[in-house]
Amino acid sequence: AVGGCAAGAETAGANTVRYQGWAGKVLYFELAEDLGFLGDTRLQWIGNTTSGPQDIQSVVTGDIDIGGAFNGAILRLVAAGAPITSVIGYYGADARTEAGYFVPTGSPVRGPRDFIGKKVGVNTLGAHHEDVLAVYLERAGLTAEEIDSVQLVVVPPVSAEQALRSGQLDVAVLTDIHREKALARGGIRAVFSDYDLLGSFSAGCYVMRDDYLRTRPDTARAVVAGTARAVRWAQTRPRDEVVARFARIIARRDRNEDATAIRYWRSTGVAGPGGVIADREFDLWKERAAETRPTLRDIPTTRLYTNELNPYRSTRT
Amino acid sequence: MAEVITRPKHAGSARQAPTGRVRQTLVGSAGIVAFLLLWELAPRLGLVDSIFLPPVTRVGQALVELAGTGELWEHFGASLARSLTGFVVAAVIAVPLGILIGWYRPVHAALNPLLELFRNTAALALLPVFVLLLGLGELSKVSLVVFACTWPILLNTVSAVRTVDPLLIKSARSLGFSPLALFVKVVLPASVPTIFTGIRLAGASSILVLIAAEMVGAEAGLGYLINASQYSFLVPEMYAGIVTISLLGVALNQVLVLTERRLSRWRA
Amino acid sequence: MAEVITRPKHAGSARQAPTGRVRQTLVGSAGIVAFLLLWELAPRLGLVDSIFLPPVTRVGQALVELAGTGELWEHFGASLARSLTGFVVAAVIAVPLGILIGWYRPVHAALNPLLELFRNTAALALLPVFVLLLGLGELSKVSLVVFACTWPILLNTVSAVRTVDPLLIKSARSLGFSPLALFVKVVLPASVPTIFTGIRLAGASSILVLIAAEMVGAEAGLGYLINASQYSFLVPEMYAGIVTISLLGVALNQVLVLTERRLSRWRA
Amino acid sequence: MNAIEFDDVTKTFHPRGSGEEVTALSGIDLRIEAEQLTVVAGPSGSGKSTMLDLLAGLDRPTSGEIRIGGRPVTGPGLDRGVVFQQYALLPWRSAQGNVEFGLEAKRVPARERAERARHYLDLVGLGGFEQHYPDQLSGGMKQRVAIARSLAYDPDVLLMDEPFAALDAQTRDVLQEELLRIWERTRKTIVFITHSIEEAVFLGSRVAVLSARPGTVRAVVDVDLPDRSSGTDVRSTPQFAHHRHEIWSLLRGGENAHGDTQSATAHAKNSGEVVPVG
Amino acid sequence: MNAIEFDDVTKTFHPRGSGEEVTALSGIDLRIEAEQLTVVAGPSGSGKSTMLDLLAGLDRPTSGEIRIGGRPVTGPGLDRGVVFQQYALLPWRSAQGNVEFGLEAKRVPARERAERARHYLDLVGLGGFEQHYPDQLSGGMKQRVAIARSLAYDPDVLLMDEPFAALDAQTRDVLQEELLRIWERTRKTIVFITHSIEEAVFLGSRVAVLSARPGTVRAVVDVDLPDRSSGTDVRSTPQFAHHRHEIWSLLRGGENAHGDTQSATAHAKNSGEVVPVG
Ligand SMILES: Nc1ncnc2c1ncn2[C@@H]1O[C@H](COP(=O)(O)OP(=O)(O)OP(=O)(O)O)[C@@H](O)[C@H]1O
Ligand SMILES: Nc1ncnc2c1ncn2[C@@H]1O[C@H](COP(=O)(O)OP(=O)(O)OP(=O)(O)O)[C@@H](O)[C@H]1O
Ligand SMILES: O=C([O-])O
Ligand SMILES: [Mg+2]
Ligand SMILES: [Mg+2]
Repeated sequence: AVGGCAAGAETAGANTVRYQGWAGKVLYFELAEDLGFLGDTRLQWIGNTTSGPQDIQSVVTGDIDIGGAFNGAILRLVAAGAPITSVIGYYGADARTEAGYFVPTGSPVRGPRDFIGKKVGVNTLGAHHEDVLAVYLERAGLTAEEIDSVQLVVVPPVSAEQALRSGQLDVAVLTDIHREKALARGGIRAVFSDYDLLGSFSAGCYVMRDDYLRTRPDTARAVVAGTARAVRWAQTRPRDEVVARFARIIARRDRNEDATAIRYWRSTGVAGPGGVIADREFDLWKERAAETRPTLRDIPTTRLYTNELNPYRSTRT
Repeated sequence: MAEVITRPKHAGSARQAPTGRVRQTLVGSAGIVAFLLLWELAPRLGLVDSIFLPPVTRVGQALVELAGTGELWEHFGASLARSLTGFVVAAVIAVPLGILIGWYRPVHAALNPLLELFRNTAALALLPVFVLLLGLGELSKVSLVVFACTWPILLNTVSAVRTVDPLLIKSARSLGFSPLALFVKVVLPASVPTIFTGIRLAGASSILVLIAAEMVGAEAGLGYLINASQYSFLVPEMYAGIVTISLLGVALNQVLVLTERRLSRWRA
Repeated sequence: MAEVITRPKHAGSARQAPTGRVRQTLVGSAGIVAFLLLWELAPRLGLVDSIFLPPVTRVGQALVELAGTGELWEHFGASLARSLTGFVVAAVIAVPLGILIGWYRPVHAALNPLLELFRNTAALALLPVFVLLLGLGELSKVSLVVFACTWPILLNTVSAVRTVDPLLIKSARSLGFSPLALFVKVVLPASVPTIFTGIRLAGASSILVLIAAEMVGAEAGLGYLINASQYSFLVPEMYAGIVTISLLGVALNQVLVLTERRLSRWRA
Repeated sequence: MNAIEFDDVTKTFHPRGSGEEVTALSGIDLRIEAEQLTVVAGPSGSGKSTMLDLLAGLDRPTSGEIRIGGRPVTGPGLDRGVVFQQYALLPWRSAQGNVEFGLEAKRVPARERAERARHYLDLVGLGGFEQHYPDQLSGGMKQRVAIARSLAYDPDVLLMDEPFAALDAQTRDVLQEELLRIWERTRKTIVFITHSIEEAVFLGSRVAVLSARPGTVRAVVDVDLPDRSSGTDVRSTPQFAHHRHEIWSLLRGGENAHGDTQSATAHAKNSGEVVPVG
Repeated sequence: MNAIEFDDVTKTFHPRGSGEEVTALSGIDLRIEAEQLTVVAGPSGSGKSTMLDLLAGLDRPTSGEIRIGGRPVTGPGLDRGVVFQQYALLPWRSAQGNVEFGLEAKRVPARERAERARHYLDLVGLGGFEQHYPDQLSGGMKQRVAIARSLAYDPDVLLMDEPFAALDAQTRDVLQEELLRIWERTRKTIVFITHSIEEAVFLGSRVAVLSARPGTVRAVVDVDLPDRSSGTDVRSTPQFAHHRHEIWSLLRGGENAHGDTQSATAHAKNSGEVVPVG
């Protein structure tokens, strides 16, 4: 990018890794730093983001060195020619952490065909909720036009429940705190969830720029390895200990954010130990993304990611 | 006695010869052509990354494709409908209200500071409020446009009414017109040019804030197209959306300028 | 011969008596007070959901708390710095460029259509482009402000220079001034009022687009405060941010109006 | 008939914020004959426009009474038409539209309005310019439209407040001749306000001269000139010079008219007031 | 000395877009004596302003030559100062600043500029108004500032293009008297353009009368009046009436001056052109 590379690469030291945070959330490299897994590699927070696609785009423009998004979004960016590689998985779905597609209890929406022409609220465009829905509808045999007729509406997660209950949305995707709070209030039901549809799977990865991996391999390795250990730590420690640790980190970092959401954390959702990536996690979305970008079909899945920096790669079976 | 001969002023603005107009069009396109050329060459010569700024021909191709599938018209239509609805509603509210406020001095004195406050409130800062209070649907988007368009129209209308030439009013009164007739025949038409300045400012605002509104919680519209394309890394499509918005802006402005000119043909 | 006695015009605008000014302030605040009362009572009486529109006292409390922790000043300072930087850079670019374009007819003819296109391009539509090309840092945010501020200043400057009273130029030429002196002593000062109209429009724009820019990838600023509060459902804090932006807008406008008045004290 | 009587008329203003009182007119007694063209001349600030506002019914005397044809003036009326110094044309209406404007107040039917407007525009020499807007007309032409409007309105009394003051010298001469021609043809009662001595002498059958503020009637002069509306150069005749000098002396200050060589500038300076001259 | 000579001067314009040619001045031969106040009078469009533009060096003759003190005019020069009809004051400068403006062109040092400006403002009766902006001054006062500016500039030749045309009758009279007084004191060579006969007679020692377009010199009249700058009513004297009539006849059209009763309006209509009169 014209100014992107100039936007701070020089100001950051060789062992500094820049990233964007999420309000009210603790990222795994933040956890790694807190746990002391990063050694002398330093993290530099440059601000918050509210969407994965925006985050990885900033990696490409050189504003940050590591950023994460849904694997489908990564595929699209790579297909557009972006020189990035996925280095570790960081979120996904499992029995305790799932994205539910909710409707009011009395809604006529019960199965895939009922989505035709409906308004569905998602957190961001071009991401997880959109593609999971597409897979759901595709598997039920809906045509491309029928799938296109579903209208996606971007809704801040805090407003999604309210929008659903007031009838502004037919369907709302709810996760984490918002899902649990809404369920507690009752009057809504899930039509399906990503976990129902696909089982346990990692859905998103952190990516880094290829030139960064080439020119600063040691820093890259240090941060990915530390992050992997942090994921593993969260995968294996009791839920309450993880939440307590997260809460302490949030309290200490003083970013004026709301710390309540973190209490609703249930699990990492990450399938591979320490975030090791599997082919299937990209293949699932490839066909969908290739509809608008046929060149994707020519890119071998193994070129999209590397487990090379992940100390748990050998643990993988 | 010597005669005093004055040419009517408009006689001076004689129509230009056709060759002159062709030449003018050529010169006028020079800037545009240079800009397009730069846009084409900068990515091709590697001055900027073509992932983020594709050559203009690539963007043109995306525009043609979007137009071909009908997608472009859908978004265009959605944006146009919202922008026009909001704009018209604002005009319908603000013009009579502005006349009222401008005509009655005490009302103006009481409301002016509040109006200044609203006028200086960046409409986009209220986007979350409109979404919270009015929901995600058309209502909140159109309301934001209404809000943004109301202030320039309202304040220009107020000032228009307040600055009607007192001599015209005196002269109409001397002819024995009733207050209502005075209002309809003098105050209103005298205010049209100033009101129109507000209307043109509002036209530009309507598009500006709509784009932002459509980036949040829309399912169609040019703002949505840009945002969705960006997040799906369909960069040429994103630029196609931006170009369309520019053209929409130019067109809307042109329509308002022409309307204004029609309404003030009496100006020399 | 009878004498012709004219009062200097300004003698008419005699200063108001102090009691008059107090009364005027009271009347002027009536609208504001009524608005605040409505804001307080509507949620308390259940006319609107107080979750989405908390009473104004609750918002005031949030504002005081935010100010107390210093958080508000941090965001306020960040926004002000960006808005002013962008605004000043735009003025520094646009005024000389506008003078150049306005002074040389062929340059104007060649560039005018391009300028019209840019002016009618909603700045916010370019937000993704600025982020793509200039990254997430200060550069892209300030650049967006620069873009938004440039056009009103540029186009007003061009038109100011083009409409300088030809008689003034003729008169200065008859006194034997050099072209440069003519420019500095006549064209420039004659253009100030029109340029300032553009500067005031730009001031409003600078805040409007900044809010949107800060909603994407910022770590501070009032836009960020509003957005982050919304995402965390801290509704009173969100309104506190909005109120702060309004006040910033009013203050900036006031500064520009006063500057303008200072610079054109010569106007009757 | 429509003779106009000012009966001990006084008008006092209380300008906002100053607290002081300004007496514009003080005890005006004046009879203006019907069907005459009477000129009211006086220095600036002597209350000429105030007199006209009262006569038009746009304002009320502080004391005293104004009667037209014996009936007191209480407000604007269809019997009077006013021509102001600054034309007061509606810029968004054509010449035709402006003349019709006055007729709309009288609820004249549309067809008749159009006919009458065309007729009176013709009368003031603007045939062919019906569709021109004020901005497309010269100052003299605009003033003709204003005159046509007042004539078409067909009032018994025509009030004109320095209608030619903003025009250049030659246009003014032309319009003065035309006004005389029109007056001779229509024999309206015309009250014409001016502060030009030339104009007063040339137009007036009678000239009422006001004193400086507060305005009082200093004298009423009868003017007797050879036929003014023909093409002869009446302004170069000895009679004209005589009347000119008579009014000049009255305006200079009555008794000390001759030998007072004090210039206007010097006077303003000596008076102590900061009142610019010019 | 600084006598001005027009030697067979012709000026032709080619208005943009029309393709036609307009001859504004045709073969002007005229000698204007040094230290005289010479008036150029003529109908509108007779090329008076064009003459002045050429004289000021703001434009060049199509053929012929203009000489001042024997040297041809090639551009604007410090030896000439111009006063325009519409004041041409810089609205953002005070009266003082406007007078200093001319001196800046001459690179007069700042202190001397301020002094000279005050002196000349005093001379034109504006002492005390130095710090007023043009918008705070009446039309007459503005024109005084413009005159002060030209005087302070101290040119040998003062060119004035209908400087009083936009003023009301009385202000004009006052300023005419002051101009005479100043001229008598300074004895500058003044070229004064007007289309008012009154003004031409009152001001001019010599009056050059131009014909209608294309402008040619129809005659040069010597005016002889009793002392004009005193407080007497010179405009009411027989000499004045005589010169008035003489120039009136010349402007009316030379040979057929008498008995031509065609009014201006009628003339414009008959000429077939759509040229509004007024
Ligand atoms: N509405 C008003 N409020 C206060 N004072 C006024 C008002 N109208 C007129 N005056 C004062 O009354 C006096 C007479 O004013 P008027 O306009 O009648 O004079 P005039 O003879 O028409 O002068 P001019 O020749 O300059 O038009 C002036 O001193 C003026 O300041
Ligand atoms: N720049 C120009 N381009 C074309 N024609 C011009 C130009 N300047 C003057 N003329 C024409 O030359 C003729 C003389 O114009 P000029 O202004 O000298 O007349 P004038 O005697 O000063 O008239 P007035 O009394 O109305 O000021 C007119 O016909 C006018 O239209
Ligand atoms: O933000 C997501 O990557 O879904
Ligand atoms: Mg008056
Ligand atoms: Mg001229």
